[in-house]
Amino acid sequence: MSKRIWNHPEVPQDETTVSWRSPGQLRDTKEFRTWMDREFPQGAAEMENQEEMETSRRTFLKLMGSSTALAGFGMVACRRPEAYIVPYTHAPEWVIPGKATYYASSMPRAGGAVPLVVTTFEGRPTKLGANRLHPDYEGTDAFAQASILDLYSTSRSRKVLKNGKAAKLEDFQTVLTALKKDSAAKIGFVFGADESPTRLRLIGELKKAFGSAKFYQYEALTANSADGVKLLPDFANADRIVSLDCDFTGVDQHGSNIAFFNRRKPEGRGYKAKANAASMNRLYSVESAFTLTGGMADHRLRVAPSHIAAVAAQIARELGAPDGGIAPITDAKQLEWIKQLAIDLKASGAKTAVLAGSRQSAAVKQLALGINKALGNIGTGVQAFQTENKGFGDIAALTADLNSSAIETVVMMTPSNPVYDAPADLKFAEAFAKAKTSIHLSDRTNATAYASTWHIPAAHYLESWSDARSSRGTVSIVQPMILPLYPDCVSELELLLAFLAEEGKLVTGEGEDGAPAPALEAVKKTFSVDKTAWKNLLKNGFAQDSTYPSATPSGGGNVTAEASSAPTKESLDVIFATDASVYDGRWIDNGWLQEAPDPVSKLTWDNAVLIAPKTAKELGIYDEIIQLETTFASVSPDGEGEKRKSPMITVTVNGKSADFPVLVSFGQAENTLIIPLGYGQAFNADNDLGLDAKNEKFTGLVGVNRGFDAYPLRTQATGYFATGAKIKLTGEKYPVALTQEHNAMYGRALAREISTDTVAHKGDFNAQLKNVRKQGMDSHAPVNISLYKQEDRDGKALLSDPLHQWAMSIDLSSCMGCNACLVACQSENNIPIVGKEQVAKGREMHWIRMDRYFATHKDNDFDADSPAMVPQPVGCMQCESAPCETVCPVNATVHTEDGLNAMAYNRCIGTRYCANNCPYKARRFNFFDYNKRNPLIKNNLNRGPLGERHDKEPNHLQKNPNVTVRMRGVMEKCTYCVQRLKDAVIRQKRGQKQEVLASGKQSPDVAVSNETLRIPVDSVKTACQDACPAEAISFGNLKDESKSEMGRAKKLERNYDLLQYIGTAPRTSYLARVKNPNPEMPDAKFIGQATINMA
Amino acid sequence: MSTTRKRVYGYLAEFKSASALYKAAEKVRDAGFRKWDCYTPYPVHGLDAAMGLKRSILPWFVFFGGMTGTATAFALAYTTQVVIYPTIVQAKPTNIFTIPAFFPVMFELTILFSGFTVLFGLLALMQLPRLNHPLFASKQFHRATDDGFFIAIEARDAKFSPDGTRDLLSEIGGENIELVEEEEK
Amino acid sequence: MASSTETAPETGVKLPVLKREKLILNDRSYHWITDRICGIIENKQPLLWWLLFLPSSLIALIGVGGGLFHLVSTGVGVWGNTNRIMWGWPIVNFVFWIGIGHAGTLISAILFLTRQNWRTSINRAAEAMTIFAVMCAGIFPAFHVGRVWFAWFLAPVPNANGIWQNFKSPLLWDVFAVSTYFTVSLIFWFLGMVPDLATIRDRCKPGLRKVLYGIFALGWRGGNRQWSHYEMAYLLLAALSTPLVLSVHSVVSFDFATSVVPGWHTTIFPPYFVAGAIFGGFAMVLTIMIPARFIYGLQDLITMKHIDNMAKIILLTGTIVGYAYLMELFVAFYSGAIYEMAAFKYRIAGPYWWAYAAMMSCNVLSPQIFWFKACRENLWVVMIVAMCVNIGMWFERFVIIVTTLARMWLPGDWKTFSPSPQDQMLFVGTIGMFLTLFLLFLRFLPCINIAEVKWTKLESDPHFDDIESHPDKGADTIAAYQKEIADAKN
Amino acid sequence: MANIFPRWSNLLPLKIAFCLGTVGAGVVLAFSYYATPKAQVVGYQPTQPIPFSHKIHVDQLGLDCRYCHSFVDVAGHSNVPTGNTCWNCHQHVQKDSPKLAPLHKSMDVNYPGYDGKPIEWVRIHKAPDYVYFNHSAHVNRGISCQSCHGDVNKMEVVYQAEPHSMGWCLDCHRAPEEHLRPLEEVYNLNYSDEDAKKYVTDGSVETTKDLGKQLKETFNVHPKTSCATCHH
Repeated sequence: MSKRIWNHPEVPQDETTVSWRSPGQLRDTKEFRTWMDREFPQGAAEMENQEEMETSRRTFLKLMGSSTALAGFGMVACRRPEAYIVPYTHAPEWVIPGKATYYASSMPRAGGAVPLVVTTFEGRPTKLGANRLHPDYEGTDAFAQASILDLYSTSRSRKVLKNGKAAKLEDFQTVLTALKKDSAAKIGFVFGADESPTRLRLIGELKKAFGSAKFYQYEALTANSADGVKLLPDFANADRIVSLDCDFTGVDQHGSNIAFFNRRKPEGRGYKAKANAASMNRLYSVESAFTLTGGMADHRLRVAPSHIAAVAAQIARELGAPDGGIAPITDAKQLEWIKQLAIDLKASGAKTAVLAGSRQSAAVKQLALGINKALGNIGTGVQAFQTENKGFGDIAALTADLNSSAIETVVMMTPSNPVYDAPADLKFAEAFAKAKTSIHLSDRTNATAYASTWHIPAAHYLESWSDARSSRGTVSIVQPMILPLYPDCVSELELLLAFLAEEGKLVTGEGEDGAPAPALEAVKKTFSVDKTAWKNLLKNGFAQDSTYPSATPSGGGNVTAEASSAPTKESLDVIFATDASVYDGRWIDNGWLQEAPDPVSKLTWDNAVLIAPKTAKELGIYDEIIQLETTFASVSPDGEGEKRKSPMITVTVNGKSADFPVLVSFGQAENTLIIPLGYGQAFNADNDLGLDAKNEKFTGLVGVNRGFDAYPLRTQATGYFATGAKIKLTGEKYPVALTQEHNAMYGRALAREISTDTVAHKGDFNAQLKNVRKQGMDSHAPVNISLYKQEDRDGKALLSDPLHQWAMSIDLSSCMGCNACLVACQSENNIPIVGKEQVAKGREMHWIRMDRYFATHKDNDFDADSPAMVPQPVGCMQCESAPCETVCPVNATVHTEDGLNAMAYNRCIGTRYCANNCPYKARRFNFFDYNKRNPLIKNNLNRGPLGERHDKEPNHLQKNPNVTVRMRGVMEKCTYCVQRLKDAVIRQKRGQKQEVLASGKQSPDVAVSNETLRIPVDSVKTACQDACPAEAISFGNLKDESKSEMGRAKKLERNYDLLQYIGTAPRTSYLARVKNPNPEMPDAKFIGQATINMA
Repeated sequence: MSTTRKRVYGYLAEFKSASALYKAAEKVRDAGFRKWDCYTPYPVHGLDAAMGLKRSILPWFVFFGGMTGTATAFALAYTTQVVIYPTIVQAKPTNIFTIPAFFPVMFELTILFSGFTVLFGLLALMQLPRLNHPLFASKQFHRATDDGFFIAIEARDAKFSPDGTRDLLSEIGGENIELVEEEEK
Repeated sequence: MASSTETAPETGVKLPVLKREKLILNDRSYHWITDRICGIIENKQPLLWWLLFLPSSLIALIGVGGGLFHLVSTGVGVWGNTNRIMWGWPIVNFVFWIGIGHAGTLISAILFLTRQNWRTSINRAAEAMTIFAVMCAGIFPAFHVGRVWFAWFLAPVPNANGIWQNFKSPLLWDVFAVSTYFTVSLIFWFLGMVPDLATIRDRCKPGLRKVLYGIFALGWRGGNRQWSHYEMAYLLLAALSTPLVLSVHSVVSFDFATSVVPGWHTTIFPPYFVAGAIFGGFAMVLTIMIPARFIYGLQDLITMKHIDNMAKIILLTGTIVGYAYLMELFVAFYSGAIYEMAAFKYRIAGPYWWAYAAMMSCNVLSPQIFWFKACRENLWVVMIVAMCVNIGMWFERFVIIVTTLARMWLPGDWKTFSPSPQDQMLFVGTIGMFLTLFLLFLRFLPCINIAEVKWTKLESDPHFDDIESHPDKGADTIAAYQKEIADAKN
Repeated sequence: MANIFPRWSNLLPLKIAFCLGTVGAGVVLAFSYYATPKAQVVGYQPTQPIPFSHKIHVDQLGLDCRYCHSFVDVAGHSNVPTGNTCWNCHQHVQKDSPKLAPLHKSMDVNYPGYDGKPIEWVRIHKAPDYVYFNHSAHVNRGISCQSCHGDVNKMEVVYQAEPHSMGWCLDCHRAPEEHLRPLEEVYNLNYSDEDAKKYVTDGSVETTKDLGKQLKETFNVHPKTSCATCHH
C-alpha cells in the first residue's frame, strides 16, 4: 500500500509525536490558530476574539465553504481579481501544502470498530479508506464510507440545548459541578454497544466515584449479551456455511468477511491458483427477505420468519442436535432440502459454520449453537470470544429504574435514539420524562435530544480521542484529525472524564492553557506504553496481539420453543428489518446513504413495505402479478420514473397501525411483510402525502419527510418480527424514487453466472468456464474487427504509453452488490446528491450504478418464485474504442495515452451526445447546479439563480481538492480515480533523482528506464477498490501483466467484456459469478444459471 | 434656384409586347448599337440572343469560389486534426486515413463559399446595388417592373444621334419615346 | 415553360403542340398579377391576419423568450431530459423543424432544375417557410447544450488554449450543415425577391416605405443585361441548393446513424430522413398556403393543379417513408441481434406503442387517400391530411429519440421519459414564432414570385404573336425560331 | 417618378462595405492580441506587502530556490515561505528595516503592533481551478523554475514572465527538449551553454538545446498532451 504514506516526511530522531494534529502536541494555542489562519485567513482572524467565538466559527465555516466551493466552478475570468497567498507564520510539522497526509484511526461501532485510514488535506479529513495492516481488516461498508459526511453535516448538532432551547456550555458546567458534589447521585449511564477499553476503565472509576451509579447499554437493533461471549465465523476454516437468516455480508455485522469472499473465487485470493471448485466454500441460506447474503448463497430457502426456528430445529434433528421439541417440518421439498444440507454439513464436520442472525430469537441462536456443537466446529469454523461487553443493564432495566426512580439522572450516550426507537410497549418516553436530569450526548438533535433536559452536541469520532475494539477484539486507536468544528462539541470520554475531574470540570478539545487534552491523557493511560510503542500505536492504528481471549459458549442444550403456524394472507408475518441506508435510523441525515439505493429493492430516500408478488396479488394490492420480465418491457402498474407511485397500505400488528407505501420485491417469503426501520422521524409541510408537519426539528433537510416509522408497531417480544399482521389499502399513492425499474436481464447475458455442478447441455465446470465468453449473443455474433489501424501520423500506436495501461476487473463471484464502492466513489470524486425528485426522474449522479438482476430458471420446480440475484456494478468501462469520444464535437472527452477515457469538464459544453452513445449509460450530466443549489429544498432547483445556495455549507469542506467540482451543464463520469493515478505516477518520477544520487554520477549519465518510471505493481488503488469489503475489484497496470492481480484476473476464463458484441473493447471487464451448488440438493440443477442458457 | 444643366441619358421607348420587344431588339442589335438595354418585368427568353449578349461568366467565379471552399475545409480539418493537435477518439487513426470524416464539412463549405460567390459575383456583374439611375427619372419607366417592355439607347453610344435614334426607335415600333435626362450636379 | 419547345426537332416535321393546363387561370394580365400580389402588401391586412398575428406573437414571446430565459438562467434540468433520455423533446423538435425547413428550398431548387413551372406560384412562400423553420430549429440545439455561453467552442477559431474541434463528430458536421443551409437558403430567397422588391418600390408612394424597399431592391432596373446574369445566378443557386438540401438532412440523420444505439445505428437513415423531410415540408406548405390562398384570394395563381401536384408528392414521399419504417423492422429482424430486435419490438408494443401507432397512421396511412383524385381536390381533405402528416412527423422523431433511449442496452437503467412544462412551452413557443414570422412575411414581402409568375403566361414567349398568328399554331415557327437563335449565337 | 436616391448614394454601399471590412478586421486583430493571456497576464506585477527582492536573495546572497520554496520538489504546490523562514535570518539581519514591518507584525512578539497574523502575499501565478499542475513532476524531471517563471533571479519585484496559457503549456509538452536540463541545473537560474557543455564532453553538445535533445532520450521524457494530463 504505497499509496498510504505513513510517516512523511521522515520522522526527525528527536521527534516525540507522530500526530501533530493531536491538540495535546499543539501545546501553543496560538500556533494552532495560525495553522487555522493559513487555511482560511479572514475567518480565523475573527476567531482570535474569544467572545465572538461562537458566531465567528460559523462565518469561519462559510469562508471554508466558499473557498472550497470556488475551487470547482471552472470559469476563467478575463480580469483576475487580486488573490492572496497566506503562508503559515509558524510551519506546523507534517503539513506540506497540497499534499495529503494519511492517519490510521478507526470508527467505533457495535459488532466491532472499522479500521480506517483517513486522508487529510492541510488537516481537513476528506476520505476514509480501509486499514489493510489491521488484523481485522474488513474493507469498509457504505456506513463507514459515509460517516465522514456526518462530520461536516449541515444538520449536525452544534449547540447545547436545555429543554430544547439553545443554552451555553457554561450553564451545563454548573450541572456537572452539582452532580459531582453528590457522590450518591443516582446516575444512569447509557452507552452504545461498541467497546472501548478506556471507556471501560473510566466506568470502573465512575463506579468508585458514584456508589449508586448504574450502567446500561442500548442500541435499537443490537441485543445485550449476558455473558459477553461472542460467536464469530472463521471463514478461512469454514467450507460449508449455513446462515439462519443471518445477513453477515450485509447489515448484520459479523466481523471481517474478506476470507469468505475470497473463498467465493475458484482461483483463491489474488487469482494465484488455477480455478478449483473444491477450494470454494458453499453457503446455504435460510431467510425471509432477500438479503445480500441470500444473493451470495449457493442454496437459498425462503421461509417466513416465524418458520426459521422450525427449519433450524429440523437441521438440528437431522444432525442429532437438540431440536427444542419443535414440530418437524411437513413440506416434502423443504425436508429433502434440509436433509441433503445436513448430510453435506456432516461430511464437512468441523469445517463448517452455522450462523444465526443476531436479531433472531434466543431459541434460534441456541439451536444454531447446538448444531455447531454437534458438528464440533467451535474453534474451527466458528470461534467464540470472551468480550468485556457484559454486565450492562438493557433498555427494559433502564425503563424500570426510571419508573421506580432508582435512577434520577440519565446520561444518554448511545448512538441510538431510544425515545424514537425503543420498543413501543416499554413506553420509554414517559419513563424518560420522569428523570430529574437527563443529559443527551449526540451529534443529532433527534427525538431524544428534545426529550432530554440537556442535549450536548457530540464530537465526531474524527474529532475526538478514544479507542475501540474491532470485531475480534484488537484494540484500535481513534485519533482526531481536526479540532471539533463547533466549540460546544463534547466527546464521550470528555464527558465521562468531567464526572471524574474535580468539580466536574468539563474540558473539551485541547487541554486547558496548553495542558494536554484530558481525553488524550485518558487514552494514553489505558495503554500506558512508552513513547515508541505509543508512536507505533498511532502509526498503525492498533495494538498488536490484543484480540479477545477465546471462550467456550454455554448453552446449546435443549431449548424449548414452540413452532408458530405458517402465516396466511389473513395473518401475515412482519419483519422489522435493519435498513441498509439508515441502519436503525441514526443515518437518516446522511445524504450519501439516503441517495444510495437499497441494495435489493433499489429504493432511495424512503422505506417501503416489501411484499412478494403472489402475496400482493392475493391481498388485492395489484390486479395483476408484477412480472419479473415482461415481453415488451412494459411499465409496472406503479408507473416508471417520476410518475412512479406506490399504493399506500395500513399495516396493523401488535394492536397498532401505521401506513406505508408498498413495493413488490422478488424472492422473499410469501405472506411476509418486510418493513425497514429508522424512517419517518420528521415531517414538514412539503411532504408528498400532505401530512401535517411533525417533529420538524428532529432531523435536518436530508432526513425530513423520509419514509415512514415502523417502530410504533414493534414491541420487546417482537423486536425482530411479529405475526398476525393485517393490511388494507388506504387508496392513497406515494411517489417513490427507484434507481432501477427493470429487474431482469431480458435475455441479455449481462451479469454472467456459471455453476461448479454439471449443467445440462453446458457440460461440467471446466466446460462452462471455457464458455463464459460465449454466453448470450456472443455465442453467435461475429467478433467486431476495425478497418482502421490504430496508429497516428508517425505510425505510433494510439495508446502509446509504455509505462502504464490502466485496467480493472470486477469479480461478480465475490461482489454482493452492497453500496460501499458507490459511496466511496461519491466521497472521493465530489459527487453531489440530487434529492428524491431528481433520482425519480433518473438524474442520480453516482458514477457507479449498482445494477441488480433477478433471474429465474424457466423450469424451476423446486421454488419457481425464488429467483437468483446477481449484482453488477457499472461505471465507465474506459472502452479502448469508446463510442462517446467520436461524437463529442469539441474534443471534451478523448482517450489518454495510458488508456483512460478522459473527461475535460472545462471543455465540455454539454451536448450530451456522448451519454446517448454510451452503451453502458455510465455518464452523468449536471442538469442543475447540484453543487451550488440545494436540491433538498422543494422546487429549489427550478428557481435557478434565485434558488437557495448550499455551496457555503460545511459539507463542502469534505470535497477532494484534487478533483474538480463540476458546475451545471457539464458531463461527468468515472475516471478510474485519475487523480490517484496521477499522484502515484508523479511520486514515482522522483525515482530518477534517487537513482542518480545512488549512482553518484551526473544525471545526464544515468539513463532512465521504463522500470524506474513505472509505479510498483498494484501500488495504486481506486476508491471503489479500496473500499470494497469483498475484494471484488482489482485494478492495475496491464504492463505489469501477470505480476498484478488485475493482470491475472484478465487472463482467467471467467473474464468477459460487458456487451462485447458492440466491440467497444472496454478496459473494465467482469469475472463471471461461480455458484457452488451441492449436486444432491433438490434445487441444485437450477443454480448458477442466470445467463448460461441464453443465446 | 438657377436652371441646372441637364445631361441627356438617352432615349426610352416602350413596346407593346414581349414579341414586339424581341423583334425591335434584333433591329437595334443589327443597327450596331452597343450601349443600350431592354427593360422587361420578367426575363424574356431568347432576348440575350436577340440583343447579342454573351453567356454570363458567373459560373466560372462560382467554380473557383466552390473550390476555395473545399480547400479551406480540408486545410482546416487536416491541420487541426492531424497536424496540430491529433486526439485519440474511439481508437480512430490520426493520420491520412481519418480523412473520410472530413468529407461532410468539405462538402458544406464548398456549397457555402459557392453561395457567397454567387451573391457577390452577381452583384458585381449587375453593378448593383446602384440606387440612383437616370432611368428612374423617367415618367413611364416604373412600368418596367410591372407590365412595360422598354428599350433604352444611351447617348454615350457612338451611333447615337438625337434624331436618328428617335426615328429608329419609332420605326421599329417604339411608342411614347422619351428623352431621358438627368440633372448635372 | 408552357409551350413544347423542348420537344421540337430541328427539321420542320409537324407535330402537335401539347396544350398544357394553364398555371394562371382566367388569363389574367401582367398588371392584374402585379396588382393582386402587391395588393396584399399595400392594402390593409384582413382582420384574420390580426387575429392570427397577435396571439402567435404573444405565444412566441412567452414560449421562446420566457422559456429560454428560464432555461439559460437555471439549467437544462428544467426540461424533461434525464441521465437516461439525454436527448428528449428539444432534439425531437429540432429534427421536426429542420425537416419542415426542407420543402422550401426543395421546391425552389429541384422543381426549378426539372423545369416544373408550377413551382413559381408557391416557391416564394415555401422558401420563406424554410428560413423560418430553420430559425425555429436552430433554437433547440443551440440552447440544448448545457453551457450555452461556451457554445462558441463549436466554432473552429484559433484560441490561446490551442485546442480544436473534433471533425469526426456528426454533431460538428451538423453545425456546418445547418448554418450553411440557412445562409444559402437566405441568399436564394433574397436574390429571388429582388425584382419583386423593385416592383413594389416602383409602386410605392414616395416615403419611408419606398426608401426601404428601394434599398432592398438594390436599384434593380429589370434591364436584360441584368436579367441574363440574374437567370444564371438563379440557376447556379438552384444547382447548389439541391445537393445541399439532400445533404443537410442526411447529416442530421448521421447524428443517429453513426451512433451505436440499437434502433439508430442503421444505414437507411439518410434517405429515409430526407424523404421524411420533403414529406413533412410539403405538408407544411399546404397547411400554410391553403388558408393564405383564401385570405388573399390567390385562387387564380395557386390553382388546384398546384395543390394536386403537392398532394401527389406527399403521397409519394409518404409511401417512401412507410417503406423505410417497414425496412427498419426487417433489418432489425434480419440482424439476429437481440438488442436491435428488442429496440423495435419495444417501439411497436413497448411503453410508447401509442407514439408508434400515431406515427404509422399519420404518416403512412393517411396520405394513401391521395390515390383518389376526389380527395386531392377536396381542400378540406387535403388540409386534414397535411395536418396529420405534420403531427405524424413529430411523432416519428419522438419514436426515434425517446423510445429508443428509454430502452437501450442494459435493462438496469431503463426508465421512461416525461416532458416538463418548459418542454411544452418552448415547443409551442416556436410554433408561435414560426407563425409570427410567416405572417410578417405575408404582410411585408411579396408572397408569390411576381416576375416568374408573369413568365408562365403564354404571352411571355417572345414568339407568342407569331405562334398565335400562324395557322398551325406554330410548329414550324418554333423550328425556325430555334434555328434563328442558333444563328444568332454564332 | 423621380429618383428617390441622390447620385452620391450609388457609391455608398461600397463605402459602407469597405468601412465595415476594415473595422471588423481591426476588432479581430485587437481581440486576438489583447484577449489572450499573453497580453492579459504577462507582466502582472502587483506590489507585495514586503518589497522582497529575489535579485538580492538569489543573485547576491545565492540562496537556493528551495530554501524558501522548500516543498517544490515533493509537492504539487510550490509553497511560499512561512513566517519563521524569513524570521530565521531577519531577526538578526536588517532588524530595523521599516520594509520588514509586516514580518515583525506577524513574528516579533516584542513588536508593538504584533498580531501573529500571517503575511498576505499577493498571488501572481495562478493556474485556473480546473487545471492540475504539479511542481514536483516537473522539477524532478529536469524542467527548471526558469522555464515557467522566467529570470526570477533578475527580478527586483516579481512579475509574471510567461503567459501560462494552455497553448503555451502544450508548446513545451510537445517539444520538451527546449527546456530540459540536467537535474543538477534545475535550480540554477544562470544556466547557460557553458554549463551544458560541462556535462557532455564529447563535443556533441554546443548549446543547452543540444543537451536537451539528448536528455529527452536519457531521461525517457515523453510528455502527454491528452486532457487528463492536466484536467481532472
